[in-house]
Amino acid sequence: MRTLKCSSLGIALAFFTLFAVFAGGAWAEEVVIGYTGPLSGPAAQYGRDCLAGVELAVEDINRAGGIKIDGKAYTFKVASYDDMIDPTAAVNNSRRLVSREKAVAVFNPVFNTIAAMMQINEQRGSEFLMMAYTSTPALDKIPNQLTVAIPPPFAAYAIAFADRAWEKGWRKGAMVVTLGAYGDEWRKEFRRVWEAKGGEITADQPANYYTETDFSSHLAAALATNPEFLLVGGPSDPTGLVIEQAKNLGFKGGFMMVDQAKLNYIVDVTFKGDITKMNNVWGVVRTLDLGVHSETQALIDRFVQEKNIKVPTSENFLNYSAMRILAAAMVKAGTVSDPAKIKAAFNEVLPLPVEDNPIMYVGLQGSRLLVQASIQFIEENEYKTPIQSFWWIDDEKELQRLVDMQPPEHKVHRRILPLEGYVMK
Amino acid sequence: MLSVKYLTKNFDGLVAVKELSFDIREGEILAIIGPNGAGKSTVFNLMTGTLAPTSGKVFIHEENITGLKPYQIVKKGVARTFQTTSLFDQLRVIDNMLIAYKWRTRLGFWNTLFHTPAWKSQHDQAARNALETLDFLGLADKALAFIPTLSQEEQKRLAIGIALVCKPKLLLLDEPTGGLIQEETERIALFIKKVRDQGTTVCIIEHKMQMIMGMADRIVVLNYGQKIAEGTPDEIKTNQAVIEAYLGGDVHA
Amino acid sequence: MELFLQQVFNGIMFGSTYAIVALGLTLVMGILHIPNFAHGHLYMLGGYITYLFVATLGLGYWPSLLIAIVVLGFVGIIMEAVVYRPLNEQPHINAFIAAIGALLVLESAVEVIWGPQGMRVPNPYPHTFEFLGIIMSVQRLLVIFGAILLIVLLHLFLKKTLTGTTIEAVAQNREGAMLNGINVNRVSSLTFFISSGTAAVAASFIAPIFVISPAMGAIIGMKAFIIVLLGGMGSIPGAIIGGYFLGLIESLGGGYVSAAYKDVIAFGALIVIFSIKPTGLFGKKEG
Amino acid sequence: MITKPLHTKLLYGFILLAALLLPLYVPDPYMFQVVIMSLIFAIAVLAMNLIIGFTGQASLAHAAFFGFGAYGVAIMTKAGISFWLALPAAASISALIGLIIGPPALRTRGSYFAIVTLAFGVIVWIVAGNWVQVTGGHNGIFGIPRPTPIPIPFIGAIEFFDQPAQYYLVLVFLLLTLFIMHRIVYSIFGLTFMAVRNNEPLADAVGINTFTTKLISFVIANFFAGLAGGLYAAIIGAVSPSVAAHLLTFNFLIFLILGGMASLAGPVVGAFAIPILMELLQDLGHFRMLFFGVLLVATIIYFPRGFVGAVRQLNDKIAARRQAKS
Repeated sequence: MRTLKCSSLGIALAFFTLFAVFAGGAWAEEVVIGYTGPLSGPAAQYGRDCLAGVELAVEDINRAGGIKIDGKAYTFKVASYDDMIDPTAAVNNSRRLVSREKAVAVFNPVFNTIAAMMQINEQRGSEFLMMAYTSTPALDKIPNQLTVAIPPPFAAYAIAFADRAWEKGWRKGAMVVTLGAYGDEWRKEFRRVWEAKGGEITADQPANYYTETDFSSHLAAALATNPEFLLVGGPSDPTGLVIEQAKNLGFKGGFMMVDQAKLNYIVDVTFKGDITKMNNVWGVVRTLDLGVHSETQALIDRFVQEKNIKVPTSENFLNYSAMRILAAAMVKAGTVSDPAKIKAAFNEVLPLPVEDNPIMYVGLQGSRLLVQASIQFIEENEYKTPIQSFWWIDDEKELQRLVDMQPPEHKVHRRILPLEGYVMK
Repeated sequence: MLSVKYLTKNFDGLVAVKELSFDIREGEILAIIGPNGAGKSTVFNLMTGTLAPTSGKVFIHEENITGLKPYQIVKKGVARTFQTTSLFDQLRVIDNMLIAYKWRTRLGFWNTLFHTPAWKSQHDQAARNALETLDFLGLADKALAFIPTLSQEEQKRLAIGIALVCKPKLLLLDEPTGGLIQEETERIALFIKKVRDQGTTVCIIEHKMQMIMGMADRIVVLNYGQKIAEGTPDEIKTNQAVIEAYLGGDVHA
Repeated sequence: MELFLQQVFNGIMFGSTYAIVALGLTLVMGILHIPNFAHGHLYMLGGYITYLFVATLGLGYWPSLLIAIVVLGFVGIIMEAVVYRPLNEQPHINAFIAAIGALLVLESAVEVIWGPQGMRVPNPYPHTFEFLGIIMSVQRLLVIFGAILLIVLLHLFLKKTLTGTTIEAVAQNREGAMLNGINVNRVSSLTFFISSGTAAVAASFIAPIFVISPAMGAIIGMKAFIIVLLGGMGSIPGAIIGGYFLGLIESLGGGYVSAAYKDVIAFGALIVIFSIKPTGLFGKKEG
Repeated sequence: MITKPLHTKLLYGFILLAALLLPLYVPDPYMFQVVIMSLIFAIAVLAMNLIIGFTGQASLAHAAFFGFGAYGVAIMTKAGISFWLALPAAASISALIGLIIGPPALRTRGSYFAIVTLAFGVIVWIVAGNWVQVTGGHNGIFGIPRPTPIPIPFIGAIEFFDQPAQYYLVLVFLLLTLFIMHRIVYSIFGLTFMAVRNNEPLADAVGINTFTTKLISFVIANFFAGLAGGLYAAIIGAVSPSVAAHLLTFNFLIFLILGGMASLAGPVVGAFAIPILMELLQDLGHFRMLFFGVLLVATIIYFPRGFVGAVRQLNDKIAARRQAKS
């Protein structure tokens, strides 16, 4: 009886499949997008934010009917696994995503794990596109044909901060930045840029923002050198605490935050909307000013409603963008399975129409996607107009071309702050 | 062969052993007796390097061994047992013997790793020796047994065997029959005599007077860490100081 | 000079937290011989319980603190009964593994319930003032004096009450206490209640000044472990002195030598101390 | 000394055969990857077993020594030194550091030794993250070359780019480690380790220099921890401070205890079973570590001697039942 049931079910299934194959484009095929990152442990919030961006993009694309290649429709599915920033786990997850689930691209948001994944993503027979969400410039120095780095290199932010600080007449700064790969490089880079200008770093007191609960001794040591500004930052919540503790210790100068910390998150969550507590703080542009307000606001609302994220950040947005670009590149390349061809198509599809993607990605150079690094200031208790810095160009004509691509209603200041090693000749 | 000279040990101001001197002569059975807390075990611990004396010295054949570590003193031919039966109770009987034989061999890491000719011969020699000693102990058929399966008497015997396997010149026994019934005690006593007859000098700490009187050639009596008498069993039996020390105490424990 | 005083002040405040957390742990390790490596995670949970009652349910700070003590106390009792009691006869290393299991449960449970992001408990006493050039806040002073009060209360409890002396009796001689009709299991539960409760106090004191996160327990748990061994297992003065010592070393070492290597200084000092005195500063020989 | 019964020998022979033929039937690169990593971990856990399981000294600096091996190979091979030279050199460096840190650390006993080694491990981890010139800081060292190809006359060379070659490389080292561990454990030399674990005063009294014995065990264990770390660096291709973190030590410890201490099969079983379990648990999403924690506590309560202990217990039970029947 049982075998009869099974075999009849099998026959039915076979017929069904046959029918589906014959029917061709009428049935959408699912393309798997892989994600591995910290979904538990200290960096889980960061990992989940990045994942949410990819997921929402996939949901949006699927809602619009997926993508069509040669008349055949494809929808997307995200398969995600936790790696807790362990390279072994990240490599295992990538193998699983690629060999079991046939993922063609895998997202990962931490340099340490990306570095291990880049050892296997070009292996013949199991290639995949490494979608690397890391602003660490070290990534650009690893030769790899199948990597796409999503955010701007953080050196671009360092230069932009240093530039404005110098203009303001500040000369002495101190640093209380998070420990770790990312924070270490930020400190090193900012010191390099600042000292090149002739400025002085009076104190460097890194602290582990993930495990430390009190920063007063770091701050006391830093403030004792009478700096005009403090470079701080790591995850947003402790960064807010650092700023509060520094102000409590009587510091009246300015703050700059590394790109991991988010202005609007700290204002809205840490300080419950009290912007006065964040006065004189500079940081990466708030989410709303990433693109044209109307489009951006719509996307923010969707993150809030559909992904249950209280205060969407650039982690959500940039990963969202990257996924949209990836889908568009697949269409252009005419394949959902050849990572090399898909990567080659990136430059042809950029920039995307603004209604698909509010962030102005304009191209791909080497492994790095090109997008301006925008910083913003909270002064006189309000968000000021952001400054976009273009870090991969060094002439006005190119700037004009790029500005013309942007929707005119996007209100920003623009600067050319070329970054060594990134300027195309 | 072994002499103790003016040995003193203080524990946090408490005097456990005071100015103690005595000799152990080749081929004899010397007993050290005394009431509870007289410092008998402490004397053993001082002689074998487990404790460092506050002052005084220990000699073997004129060689000063004070301050040496226990494992070094073993190599001078002095083996000991502990008051509570002390064995490698997670291992088998034969393993216990082999471990005790280890220092006589050169079975180190490299020899073991490469199974050199030296390893082979010494390994065989160790096994042979262990089995011979087990035979002597009457435990040959238990060679592969695990310790917890042995009877208490067998464990006591094995504890002496571990000390014997390297054929020491001097054997120090700390209450080898503690906790045993009369019959078992007698068997152990006979066994100890057999050990002495094979040419090993024995020094024994014991509570059981009857057994000691029948076995020892000479007796040293301690009280409050000091020697109060020394002599043959007959001399000790009649010694006034000894009788006083044991007065109220249980002579036949 | 002002900087030095400021760092000393900070060090004393850190030290107060360390001392309270280590105090709870030294009771468990000294009396029950349980290497409760999850102690820091109990502290973390204490922070979240405070958060639950202060921020989510809107209760006052002090009532929430009391509730946190009781809740954590019972969590401790459950942990002892479920995790450690079945392991009484096993080697220490097994209990250590069980502790790792327990801390994984606590950390991921908190992560599942409250999420992985850091959170803040509203500060009941945010006022700051300057004294001798040192900037202080009322809450920070509360941590320092609260810790002293707690230590005194605990001392009185252990020395002057019948229950307290029972605990000490078990600490000195477990078998003997059992023969004297002391219910050792009850004492174990009680010890865990006190130990977890004090961890909750430390967390409640600290929560309004800092960010609470699921990961906050790991490092302080390890430090408490080290303080306890440094001060001698079961030694209350050892835990207190060790706690303040570590707090000051970190604060001064971090401020004057290198912030990145601050833990190296503390842990290095530990290794040096142990290699000179293998049983810790106030340690008896381990049985 | 203990000769294994025939069916056990057959079982081991079968496992060896299955291992040698694995590339023929392993379903996909994912499973293959998990197996390769487990082989490496098995080496590290066997080493840990020597110092903790057999010698009874709870060294919690194990990952630090794994890290010395990993960083050693990473730095040397990036400087152009052949992997075949770098690997033994890195393992030896690891052993040498053990020889230096051993004497002060081994002055302490029991829990104190555990905490001193833990502190040493934490220091190594912090230094690995901050000594940028040597270790590359928290970014670590990446783009580590694969093991240098072995030239074979007339045929070409064995290269280590694909999984089968990496697998056999690691398998050979695991078998070598098992062989050496077997020689040590089933010898009078190895018995002295167990003597120290079992009864230190008695070991001392029967002529064993317990301090030296512990030190030798520590150094050998650290050599193999370094070896495993070196292999890890070459296979994964990127090292960062996480290879030296105490969390990795705890992982090894979990593998060891749940596999079964003081046996040679236990560490290997643990190094396979736990990572595979963790892979299966991926489907639980956010509840993964919660579940794992509960499982860990339950296992340690109900199977305190790990997998090997449980099998032994089962065997004894079956034997007892048979005896009762006959």
